[in-house]
Amino acid sequence: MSVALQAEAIDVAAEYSALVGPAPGAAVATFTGYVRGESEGRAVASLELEHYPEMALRVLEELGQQAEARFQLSRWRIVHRFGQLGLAETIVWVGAVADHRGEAISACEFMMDTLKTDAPFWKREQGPDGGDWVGSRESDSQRRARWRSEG
Amino acid sequence: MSVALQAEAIDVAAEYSALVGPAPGAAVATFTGYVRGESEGRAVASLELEHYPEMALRVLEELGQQAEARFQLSRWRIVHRFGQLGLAETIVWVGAVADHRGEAISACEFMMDTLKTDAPFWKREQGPDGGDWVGSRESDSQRRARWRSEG
Amino acid sequence: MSVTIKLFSSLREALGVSEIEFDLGELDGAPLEADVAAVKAALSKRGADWQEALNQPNLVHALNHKVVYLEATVSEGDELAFFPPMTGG
Amino acid sequence: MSVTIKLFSSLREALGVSEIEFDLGELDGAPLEADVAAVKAALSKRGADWQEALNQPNLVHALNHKVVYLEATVSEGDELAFFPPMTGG
Repeated sequence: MSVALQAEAIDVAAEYSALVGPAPGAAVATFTGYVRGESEGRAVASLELEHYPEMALRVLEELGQQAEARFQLSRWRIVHRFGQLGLAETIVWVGAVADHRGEAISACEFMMDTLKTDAPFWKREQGPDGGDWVGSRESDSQRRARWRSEG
Repeated sequence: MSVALQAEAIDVAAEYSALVGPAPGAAVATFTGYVRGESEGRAVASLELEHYPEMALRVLEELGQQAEARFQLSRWRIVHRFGQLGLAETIVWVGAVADHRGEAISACEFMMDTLKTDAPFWKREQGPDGGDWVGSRESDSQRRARWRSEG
Repeated sequence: MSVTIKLFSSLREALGVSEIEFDLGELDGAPLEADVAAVKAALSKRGADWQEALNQPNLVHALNHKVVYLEATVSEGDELAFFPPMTGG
Repeated sequence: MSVTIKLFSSLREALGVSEIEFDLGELDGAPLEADVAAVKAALSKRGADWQEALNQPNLVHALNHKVVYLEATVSEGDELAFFPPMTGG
């Protein structure tokens, strides 16, 4: 039931244990995003993640609370990194616990789709040809919009 | 890219590490199912999982291969337990790695929805009032059917 | 001409057996092959408990580890399983 | 009558500044409140670089850590941020 913004790599195993706790719910879904070595055909060597700390915290906490209410979650957690990230490093981790698998899985998808477009982070990719800010993607906006029209 | 059928509890952290490997893909989704203390209003103290080993292995391997082709997975893993399971113990774990989050998450949901109705396991719940075989659920059949009509 | 019959879950419990051998020679005309329906019909004659267990709604039949329809062909050496709907996961 | 203006990502880079104070008294009539559009218009007059940065398509404005429309009311002590579409996750 919490959000972490951190410069350090995400310890996925520790996050999972903390989320599930000693008395796990029936259904636990997680999603982890990693830095890719390639982005729209260009090689990527590292990623810089700028963020707006106070707003990011507020947006992600509200997002978790929305997911909790919408999908009847018993527990949830969102961890997002900022700063300099190397290739194949973790970027984001979300986890959701519910009584039923559909809710846990949908909650992860909802949290990811929403934070991509609504949480104030900006990616700058560094490659052999220099660096550039990552543009927003129409596909991300479309995925975000689905959650407004569905149930 | 493999299936395990095992009597022992699932080591979720070890499964995650093995799935992701040293060079993770961009998007990793996982689902874990646990024994619930309650089932349709009745208290559950433990679960017995009977299975048909040769067929379970075949069905789950084919399921992983289908998920790989359908969702362009770079890696996947399905672990299912059998035998006597205590309260709050792991029952099943699935993991999927893809280039995009939608595929990784959908692959987990597809694998879970399909194995619930197509993999030869049978649950018997033990409670204070004795034990009984778990009936199949119409909602599970409906979730399974979605994947036949979609995409 | 023997086929291995496997029974699981409530069927296994009701019949008190998990595996038997079935001789296709028991069928009318002692054929080399038969469909699942014919084997099921022959097994159903073994008693009221078999009749009830094998004629429950939603019975599933798997031939050599694959779910099949009643029309599937069973041959010597095959493994034919009967069980109620699956409830894993 | 000061409002904190924050700039992020490509806007911060283009303008070479991440935070400034803006005095609502700079606006016509020195109002106690103004909408986001009025503040944005006043900042756009600070030079060609401001004009371009603040009038890019898809500019996002957040008032006190919440995305708002141009009609939202800005008061003393508020924090108003401008940035391009978000690309986290």
